[in-house]
Amino acid sequence: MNNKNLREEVLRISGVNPKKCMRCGKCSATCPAYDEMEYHPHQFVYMVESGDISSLLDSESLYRCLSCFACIDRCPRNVEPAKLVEAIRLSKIRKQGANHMTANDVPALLDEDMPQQAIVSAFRKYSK
Amino acid sequence: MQVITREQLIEKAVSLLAANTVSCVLGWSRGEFDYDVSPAVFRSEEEVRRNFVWNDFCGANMSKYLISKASGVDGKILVFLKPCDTYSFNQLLTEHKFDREKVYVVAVPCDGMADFRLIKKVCGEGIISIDSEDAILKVKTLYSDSPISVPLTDVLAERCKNCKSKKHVAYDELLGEDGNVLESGRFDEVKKLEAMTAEERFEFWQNELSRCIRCNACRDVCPACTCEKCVFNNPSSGVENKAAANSFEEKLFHIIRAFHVAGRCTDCGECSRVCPQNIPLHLLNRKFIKDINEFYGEYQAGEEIGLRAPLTDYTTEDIEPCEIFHRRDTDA
Amino acid sequence: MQMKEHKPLIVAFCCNWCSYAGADLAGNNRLNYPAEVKVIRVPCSCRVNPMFVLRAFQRGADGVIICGCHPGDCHYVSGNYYTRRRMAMLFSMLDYLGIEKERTRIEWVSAAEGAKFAATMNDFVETVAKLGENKRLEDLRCK
Amino acid sequence: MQRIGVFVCWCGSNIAGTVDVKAVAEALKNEPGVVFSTNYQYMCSQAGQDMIKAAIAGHKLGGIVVCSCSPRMHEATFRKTASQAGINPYMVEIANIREQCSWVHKDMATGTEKAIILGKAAVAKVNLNTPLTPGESPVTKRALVIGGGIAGIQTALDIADAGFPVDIVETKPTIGGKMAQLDKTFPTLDCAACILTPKMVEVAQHENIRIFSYSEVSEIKGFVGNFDVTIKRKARYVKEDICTGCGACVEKCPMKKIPNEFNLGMDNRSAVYIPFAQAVPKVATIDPNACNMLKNGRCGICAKVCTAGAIDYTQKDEYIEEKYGAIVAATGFNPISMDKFDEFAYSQSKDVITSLEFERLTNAAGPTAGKLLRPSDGKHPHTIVFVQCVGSRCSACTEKGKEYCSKICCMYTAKHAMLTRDKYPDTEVYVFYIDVRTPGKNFDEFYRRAVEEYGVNYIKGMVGKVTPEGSKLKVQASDLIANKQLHIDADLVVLAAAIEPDKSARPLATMLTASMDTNDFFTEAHPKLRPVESPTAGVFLSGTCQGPKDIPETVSQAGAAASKVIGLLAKDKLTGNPCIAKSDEWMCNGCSSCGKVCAYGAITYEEKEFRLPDRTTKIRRVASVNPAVCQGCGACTVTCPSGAMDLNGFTTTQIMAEVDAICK
Repeated sequence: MNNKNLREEVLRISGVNPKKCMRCGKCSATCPAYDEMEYHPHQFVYMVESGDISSLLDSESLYRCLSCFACIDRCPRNVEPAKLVEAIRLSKIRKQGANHMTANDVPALLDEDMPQQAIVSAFRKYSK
Repeated sequence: MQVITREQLIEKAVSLLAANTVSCVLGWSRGEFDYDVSPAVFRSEEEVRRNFVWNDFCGANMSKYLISKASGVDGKILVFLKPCDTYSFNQLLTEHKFDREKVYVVAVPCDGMADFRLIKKVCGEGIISIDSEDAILKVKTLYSDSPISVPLTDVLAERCKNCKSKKHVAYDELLGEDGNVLESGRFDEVKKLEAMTAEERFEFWQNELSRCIRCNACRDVCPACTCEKCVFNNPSSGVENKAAANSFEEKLFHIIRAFHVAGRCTDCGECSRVCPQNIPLHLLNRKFIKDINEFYGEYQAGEEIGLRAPLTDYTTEDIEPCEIFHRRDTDA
Repeated sequence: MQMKEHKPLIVAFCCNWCSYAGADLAGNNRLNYPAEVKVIRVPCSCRVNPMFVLRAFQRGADGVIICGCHPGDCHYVSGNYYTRRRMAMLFSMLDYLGIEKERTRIEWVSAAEGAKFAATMNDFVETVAKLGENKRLEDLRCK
Repeated sequence: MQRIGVFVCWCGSNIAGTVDVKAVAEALKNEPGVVFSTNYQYMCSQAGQDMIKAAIAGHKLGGIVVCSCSPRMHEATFRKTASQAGINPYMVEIANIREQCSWVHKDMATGTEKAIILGKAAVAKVNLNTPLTPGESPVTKRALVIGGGIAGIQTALDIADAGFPVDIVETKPTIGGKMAQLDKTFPTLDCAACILTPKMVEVAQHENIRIFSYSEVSEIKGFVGNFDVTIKRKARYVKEDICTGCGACVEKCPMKKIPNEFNLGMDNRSAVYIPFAQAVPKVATIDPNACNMLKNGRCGICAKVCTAGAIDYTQKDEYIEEKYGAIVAATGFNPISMDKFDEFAYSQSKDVITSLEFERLTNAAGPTAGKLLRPSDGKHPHTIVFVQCVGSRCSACTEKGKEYCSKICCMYTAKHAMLTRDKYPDTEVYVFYIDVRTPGKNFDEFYRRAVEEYGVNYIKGMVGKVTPEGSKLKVQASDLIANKQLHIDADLVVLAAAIEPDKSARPLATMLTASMDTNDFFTEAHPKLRPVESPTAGVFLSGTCQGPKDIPETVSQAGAAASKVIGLLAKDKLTGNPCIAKSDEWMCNGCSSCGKVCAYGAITYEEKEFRLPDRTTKIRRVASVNPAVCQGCGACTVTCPSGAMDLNGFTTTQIMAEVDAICK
């Protein structure tokens, strides 16, 4: 799948229009996991817009997002960066084909520091 | 069989007359046969008891009669309205057609009205009486010894099969229980036509509209047609035409009529009910209603008093006329 | 089939402030378009009654086009917004009745768009010419 | 049937080159009504016009068709010619055979054929023309300005200086508006009071201006040149003409704990108050919600201390009616509510303030006498964070923010940052911005000075979260250029709140039948060419009620609105365009659809009594068109199902006649 198709896929899954972004950076300003990330929320939006999905797919940043949705709540333009993150996670899973985790694999990977929300979201994702 | 009985309505009318709440009653009056019910004004208890009817043939929408009847009365006029009639009632008030203060509305629940033409199809000619009990019609004809039983659901009028709402949107007093707005399949026929090719549609309408005899019944019964003088009757309008002289003018009349009521039509279906030629005129109005819903958002004329009709409104982002076909072509 | 050289008759309703001026500009710039196009001047596209459109078809027009200011630029603030709704309704209805949808068109032409006016007319005449004579909506008495 | 003359112009070879003008004149001779037809080289020349005049006289013509260039060129010329020859100017029709025929077609046969058809259409139309006379209406030579801020003040002064009486209606006890609350003004840094208060005094002393302060417009009827306005003068319980503004009552009033609106609630005032020292009119007002005397009948101290005897507890709201020829809306703006912006902790911390509150904090007449002190503890703040675009450019949630750019925030924030660094060089100042927008004379230079000379830290990015922690405000923000998330311990956070039109604008627009956009800004008659007029004739727009503006822009728009008002009031009579809608009352059924599509509010409805042929009478609701207001677009004519509404000069039958002639 080339970049353009990847981009389309991410846009379709997320339902987000990154063109609405006016580059204010409030998403990154509000992000509690900012320092953990290689690519920050505003960069996510910009990279999806410019089609640089493969860097995002390969980045650990993808799993640093806590899905707290602060960025969605605060964005003045309704761009919804967290939905892009989620969409790229899904694309990554789709690329992995049948190799992805099952719900049974999740408990083994849990550690104490993991936020509740991430655990719930992991179960939700892998139990489908 | 309707849930509310004729007797209940008569008692209601009589008591309101007796209490001087109203000075006359607008309702359905007995005709020669059970099925030819017509609208009438009753002025006394005696008249009401003798001629008032409420059966499966009270399809007539009483709202429009208020325009002429509400202004002349001393005190108030009582009117019985079925759910679909109340939408027309509100729409007429939106257009300032009569004084709300002059009218006392009693809302009557309705299980749908029978289409006499369908009964005739089932039972043949020579119908002398029709009684109904528990949603079964007992039809006596000249040619059969025993009454023929027909379930009401088999002979419901098209508009009642596709009833859009059992909810009354206006009343002073409600008899029985109020229903809800329904999900109806009323646009199915329109969709079927839209799916045809242009040639097929042209054939269809040519066939239907060429039967028009320009009796103007559709116009005269329509609660949205309330002009002092119709453009088609007005010599100075430039389009006066009292009888269609050719196939174009049949269309002209019906397109313009549908356009004039677009956004104001409540889809009461009276036009098709009264058409002596059985032309499905409601399909024109429903096309406009469907288009309005699709292009400008769901809109039900008469839902509330004072709504701004879609054709007297706009948004800066409205769909372009060229887009509508594009959208349809890509949807198909 | 009598496809050879049917000259379609086109009625164009143009609003005084934008499209009629656009048509004038096409003239000033000597931009050719077919003589089959006849312009009727109206103050605003919202003056165009659906009855006028039907009347044109009735009397033998093969295509009707309505031109107005671009949405948002109406000289009368909101006239063309109403036109847009009315004509969307009318065109959709004509299509529903089986009249070829290509015979009706609405186009926003500003006073500066002489070239667009000419191009639109060229294109419209060509489209309508392909459809041939308007048989479905024509008053035979008047021919 | 009219007696019609046809005049075909050659326009040198412009027309005659592609159109056989003689053939056109000849062909049109046979059209119904045509009694005379000719052609000439230049119809618009004096000789051509004389020829038309001679023909009108000689052939007793009732109407003429000129086949020539576009009516946009010479319709006015030929109408004048017709008028000089004694026929109604509206009995002239032009067939455009140059721009829309000879110039766009190459072939003589085609051109001639089309020219004949265009001529026929014009003849068909003239046959149905009727003489039209423009309506006239008188003009009341007095203007009403609604709103007494800088916009209203400037408009009123300009109109009054031109010699016309003006009334200003202001809801607050004093005129002055938002500008009176400001400290300094960008980019020159003049003190706002120093330039505004002389204007306020000028207003008060102007013989042509009356100020109705503490008043509201409660009803507007009528139309351009003839508005009837009812003004509600709220009871201020002080006789305005007697009060000297000495302030004795204010000083002695025991109710001292009322939040002071003028200082945005950052300090208190008394129940009887004068908003600020330079208030105009400088009279006291009693706040009925706070005054013990008015609430419980106990106290009465102010009446005792008032030596002038101006206090009157029995005063009632008073309604006055006045006639006006023109109305100017100058209702101004307010900063939006910050209540919904939880992330900035505005409602949690006193030290998170809006920019307007900052203005009061730095104003010498403000609650801190101009010293920049934190509202919470009165200490000097050392780190100040300014956040721009709070609620501006926000399309996500209409309840929270506004989609538009508020326009003034970039500049006043630069001003605040600069002044802070100027007065208190020990403070660290951060400005978080999305874009810095500085189009305007000396604006960008001003902003650059703030950065380069005053060392303000401009950071491209946004503040995401403010958390009060102890005496500090933890500010979490992004620096997009460094690609870092910043954490700043601030002492004061200043929010550049978006501005929105004053709440009084919407009901006013309804009264004026003036249109508004979705943001409740007044709509202009034309966004480019008529920016200070409302589509409703006789209603003009001044200042921020039309859109976000800074002071110089407001003042220039105020002047422009005034010049439009002066232009209107200078006329004794208004002559209308006769090509307007007319309603046939006998056919109108009062459905009121036409009124809904009229952008000008020209259509009104009345109950009218009709005598019927059977000698009975009937009362019906019918539409009537105000000729002074109607602009003649024709939107109503198509909305009217019965065809009762028609448009003079472009009647339904005329247009259909043209269609018929073309399609024949």
